[in-house]
Amino acid sequence: MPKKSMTAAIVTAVSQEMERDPSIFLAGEDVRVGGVFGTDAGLFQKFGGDRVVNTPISEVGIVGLAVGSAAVGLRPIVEIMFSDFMGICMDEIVNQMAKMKYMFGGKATLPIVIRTHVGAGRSMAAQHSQSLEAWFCHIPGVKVVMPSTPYDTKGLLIASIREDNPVIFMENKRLLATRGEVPNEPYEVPLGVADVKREGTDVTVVATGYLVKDALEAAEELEERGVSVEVVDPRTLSPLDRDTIVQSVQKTGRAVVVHEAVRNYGIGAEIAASIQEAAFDYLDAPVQRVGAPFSPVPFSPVLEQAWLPAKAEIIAAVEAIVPARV
Amino acid sequence: MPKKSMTAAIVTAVSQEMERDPSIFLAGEDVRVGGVFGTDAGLFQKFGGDRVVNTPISEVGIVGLAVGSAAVGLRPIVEIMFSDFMGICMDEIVNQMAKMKYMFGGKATLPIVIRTHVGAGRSMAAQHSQSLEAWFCHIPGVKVVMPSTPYDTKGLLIASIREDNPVIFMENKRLLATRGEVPNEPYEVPLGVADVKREGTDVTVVATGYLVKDALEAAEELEERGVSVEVVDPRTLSPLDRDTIVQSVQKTGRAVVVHEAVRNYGIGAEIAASIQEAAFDYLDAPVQRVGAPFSPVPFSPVLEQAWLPAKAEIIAAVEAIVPARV
Amino acid sequence: MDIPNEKLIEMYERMVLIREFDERAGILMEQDRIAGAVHLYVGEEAVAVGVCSALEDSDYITSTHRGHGHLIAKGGDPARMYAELFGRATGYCKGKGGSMHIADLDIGMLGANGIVGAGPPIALGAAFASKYRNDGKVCVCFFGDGAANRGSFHEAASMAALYKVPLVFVCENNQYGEFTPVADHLPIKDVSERAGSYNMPGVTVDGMDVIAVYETVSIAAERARRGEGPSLIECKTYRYYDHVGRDFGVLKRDKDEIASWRARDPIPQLREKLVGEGVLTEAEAEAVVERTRARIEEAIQFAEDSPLPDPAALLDDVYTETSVYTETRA
Amino acid sequence: MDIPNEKLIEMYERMVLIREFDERAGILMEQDRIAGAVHLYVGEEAVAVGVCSALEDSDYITSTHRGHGHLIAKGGDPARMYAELFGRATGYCKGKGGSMHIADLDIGMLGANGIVGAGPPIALGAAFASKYRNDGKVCVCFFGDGAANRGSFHEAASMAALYKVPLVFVCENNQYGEFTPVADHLPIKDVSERAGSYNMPGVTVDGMDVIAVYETVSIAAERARRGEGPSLIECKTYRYYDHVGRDFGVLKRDKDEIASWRARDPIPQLREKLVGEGVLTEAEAEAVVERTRARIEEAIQFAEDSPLPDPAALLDDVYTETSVYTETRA
Ligand SMILES: Cc1ncc(C[n+]2csc(CCOP(=O)(O)OP(=O)(O)O)c2C)c(N)n1
Ligand SMILES: Cc1ncc(C[n+]2csc(CCOP(=O)(O)OP(=O)(O)O)c2C)c(N)n1
Ligand SMILES: [Mg+2]
Ligand SMILES: [Mg+2]
Repeated sequence: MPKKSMTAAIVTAVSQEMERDPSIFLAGEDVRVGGVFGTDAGLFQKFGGDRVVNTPISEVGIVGLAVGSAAVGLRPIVEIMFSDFMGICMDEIVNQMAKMKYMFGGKATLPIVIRTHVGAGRSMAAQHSQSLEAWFCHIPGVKVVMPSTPYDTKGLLIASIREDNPVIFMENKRLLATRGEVPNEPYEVPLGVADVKREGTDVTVVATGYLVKDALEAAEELEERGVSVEVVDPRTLSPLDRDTIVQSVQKTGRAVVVHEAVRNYGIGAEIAASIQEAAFDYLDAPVQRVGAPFSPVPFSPVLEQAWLPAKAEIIAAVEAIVPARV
Repeated sequence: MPKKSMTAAIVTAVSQEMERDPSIFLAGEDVRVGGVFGTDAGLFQKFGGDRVVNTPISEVGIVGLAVGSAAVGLRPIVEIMFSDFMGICMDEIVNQMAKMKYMFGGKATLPIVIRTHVGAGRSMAAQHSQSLEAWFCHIPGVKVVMPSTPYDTKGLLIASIREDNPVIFMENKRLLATRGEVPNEPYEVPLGVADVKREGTDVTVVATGYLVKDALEAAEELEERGVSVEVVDPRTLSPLDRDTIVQSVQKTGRAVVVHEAVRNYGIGAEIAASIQEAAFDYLDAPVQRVGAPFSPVPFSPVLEQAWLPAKAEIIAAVEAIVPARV
Repeated sequence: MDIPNEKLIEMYERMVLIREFDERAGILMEQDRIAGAVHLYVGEEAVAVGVCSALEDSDYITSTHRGHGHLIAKGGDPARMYAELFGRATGYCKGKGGSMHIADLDIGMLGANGIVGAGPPIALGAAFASKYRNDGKVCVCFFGDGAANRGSFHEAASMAALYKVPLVFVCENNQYGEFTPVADHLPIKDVSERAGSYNMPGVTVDGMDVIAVYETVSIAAERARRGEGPSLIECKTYRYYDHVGRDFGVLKRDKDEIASWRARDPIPQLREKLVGEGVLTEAEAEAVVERTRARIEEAIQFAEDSPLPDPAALLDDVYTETSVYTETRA
Repeated sequence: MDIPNEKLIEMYERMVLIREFDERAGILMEQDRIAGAVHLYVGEEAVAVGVCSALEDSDYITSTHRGHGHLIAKGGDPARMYAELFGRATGYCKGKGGSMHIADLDIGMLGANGIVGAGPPIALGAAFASKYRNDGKVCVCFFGDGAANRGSFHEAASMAALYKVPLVFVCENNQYGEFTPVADHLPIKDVSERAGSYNMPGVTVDGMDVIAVYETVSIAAERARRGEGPSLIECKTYRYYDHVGRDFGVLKRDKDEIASWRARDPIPQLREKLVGEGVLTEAEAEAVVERTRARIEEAIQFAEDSPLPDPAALLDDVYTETSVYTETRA
């Protein structure tokens, strides 16, 4: 199978879907030049300015464009360049996009995908580095997707585009260059289905986004120390596939939940709370959580590295609950 | 001690603090007529239009007014009429107000209070009924306060106004008319300190906002059934007083976490996760969570009542983990 | 402009229908038969009717929290509206939306909205879709004087002008945003002055004169259909009642102010004109009122007789269930 | 306007300092000695310097993501600036902010900002405080042509005009927002046309002419101090380099376009004028450049020699610890 970067997986997914369905359009800031992360590369050339709509710096207008056009039958994909900017258009996302169907008694259908870039690690400081998925997961009416591999990215993005509900699709900046096998033909990875990225028997690590990578590396290292780690990637954060997660914990008896976002009131809290609710009798130790400390993302690389949760924190969390083997 | 409504407690707190310190001002939509909930009654008459600033419908401008004026030394109290409108000014709250101190290396001091009205139960439908405290709790740099009694309201609001960090102060609409003892003189209820609203031995119910009332009523009813319930009100959601909560659970061995907000990814998740982390060996049963179902708030009173978590759900959650006594 | 008699009579009837609908809605709210907040359109009927009469049935509108008039003017059914206000399963939104979220996508009414200023970005999207599909439709965005201060208006107006989408912004300047008079929230005299920021035509019309509104919107809609982009029309009008309901006594308004606007009430104005020009006789005009009142009674009865929603339906309509692996997929 | 020679020379020196600072910053970024995104101000120096020269030291400014020029023009210290860009503990923000959040509240520079359009609401607040305290201070809000499309600009401008706070909006129209030329993001020719929406004076000036900028802002600042409210000044200028750094090749711009703007480079323009008028000799002018270069070298050296922040300081500065029960309390 051909190897592709996550960036290429995104471009291909959008391109193939736009070819399939003329009611799909893409809008966002500087999409005409391929987007600042290259995730829209070549689409303007291929589909033209009517379908690849370059917008002013108007995040409220951009999401409005999506909501209004979807309400009357189009299938918009819009890009909010950095997820940090979502605060600007939260009203359009939360009070309009997420609720319109319900408020109208089911009548509206809003097949919208909002693609956005999340995460720290590129020295972009406090306003260009956040992981705010928890905000959206708390909102009924939207689905929230966060892929960790190029394969999942293409499949989840195609599924999101074909989905008739609004989806927030979060692309991690540090992952964009990651390469992996990606089939050429269009395919779907279903929303709401977690994936066991690695099997293991001693502890379940539930990880999202970039931290899946860190978790897999931690698992390798822990393997050498005699600890067998299962890594589960929810892939869709809302709706959350609790079954897969709980089944894994029922097998391993221990769990560590891991994400890049700030730990306090992060998505790890929901996952940890859900695990202890459903697998209490199987747990040999409290569910551990790994997430960023409670501060904005600092600029200086030395501080940012200290801020970022990574392999070491995952290993420490596992070792805190798994009896030493070696 | 005189009995006062929560509304009166709010007015008195603001009024007494404004008398004390001329650098405090109040701004918001229709504050001139006392605010749509009466929480600003008489302040315009007392302090005049220079200090009680009636604003246009410009939530972004309002929070900007607060951030800019605080950065140069004033102490603004601003009102966002319904917390549902916070989506409009999330950028100003999250990227400016919450982060300015950190981004500037500690130099800025922003003594801002954003007062807002939360909660359902008044047939105001999906865009005027939400409890979005989880969004703010996830953000380093702000504190989040949610009082449940008139006494706490006055003391917490005064403490918030005197606090040199930004505070989101959430007033529950259904509680505004509640009466309780409120001292006339100014006093502080410290931020970050939970309160045991009722002592008990069998189970800890951690409840916030209006649900504290429901929890206390549930406790009465459960008492009759031989179950002794301890009710803990965090009062400040961020920073969260984990110690008080955990101590209570270490005593009772069981916990139910309760809030009005949607259950999924709500603040109850953080509290539940924290409890099992710190009190795992004391727990006789999984921590239960009670919160609203995963839908927008419906208009029709019959649906809204079905949506609202209340006494019955709390009792059911307790009974699910406390062995029957009677 | 030459307006056919039939159309003039229909305009009159729609205005009366809005008036009767909302006068009753105010009373029903006071009687606690309608829960929550109801924002009455009484006094502003000429705007909604003047605007919607200038549109095709297939055109779109976005509405506001004060949306009953818009929905009726676009052809909404008073029975299903009252049913919604009563929180019944037969309501436009199955009781889930209420007054502030009433909508009928089938007739292009894209929803009342509880968020002031939420309409413009949605209208931008709907108008964009018309341009995208080249289907000749126009979208009208109703918004208040208060909403003109929201950033959402600015972003939508600027983008609409940039893309030249078929959109007509109609500002209902009813002199107040809640309890704040325009002079205390707006640094300019006329909202139409804001058109210059977007290089679009801006005009202020008498919002108590349904014909003036109709004619002005017709021109703007034609322009929009020709692909020449959006316009901004400000209608000066007046909210007869309080911000919510009829009178909760929050706002002390000048008696003379109210009287002077009421003296120019759009409904008698049109009626006199139609009777004067022989379009209607007095008796026919009165019959319209009678007919409308009967219709309102029936509508209220329908609402009252309708079932409440089943609490089991609480979680329906949050998501489209059919969307996962359905026929919409390739 | 009569500008003292001393002031003219200082303006020249500041412009040179900005130019040298950012030319080097671009190179340092390419050398990976500066991490993250650096937005260069090269070409736009006349705006920052013209504006800040018209202000008192105690006045406020809000800045943008392209903020180095603003901070230097307001009196910022290049050494602490480079230290911040290098992520050092001695930087303006102890390394926590970086280029996009550089600030010096002590000299009234209320911060660069990573959010386009975040400045106007903050500037509104600072100007409001001046009115509240009647302290005679003015606030200048720098914002880009791209930011003129953000709703935050609209809300802040409208409120500033309503309250007549002492605020001067300065739009740096550098012809692009990232990779999008103004014609493709703005439905009007001049951003100053937006002033009419707020009943404030609006004027477009040549942003390559520091004297013109200085004079225009002086008038607006005086007006603001007199309590007559805000103004909007658009400075037409040009971003010599790419959106981020010097040239990452994303944007293909017309060579002639670049050349025609460079031909009007604000620094030689001023230098010629000063030498022509005998304010400076050629040698003195050259000495300014030399002096500045030396200062830049020293500043870079300072940054390079400065310690990195201690990771133990990661959680400092999130909250003011002293605020709980301290002397600030009654
Ligand atoms: C964003 C937002 N802010 C505040 C409110 C509360 N509110 C509801 S209606 C209203 C006044 C709206 O004024 P205007 O736009 O003139 O419309 P009108 O009520 O006069 O028709 C306000 C402030 C709201 N619903 N949404
Ligand atoms: C709200 C927001 N949207 C998008 C961006 C990404 N972005 C950074 S700078 C920029 C262009 C800004 O253009 P302009 O205001 O003209 O300023 P200039 O860069 O030309 O100085 C954009 C789109 C951002 N930082 N903030
Ligand atoms: Mg109004
Ligand atoms: Mg620009």
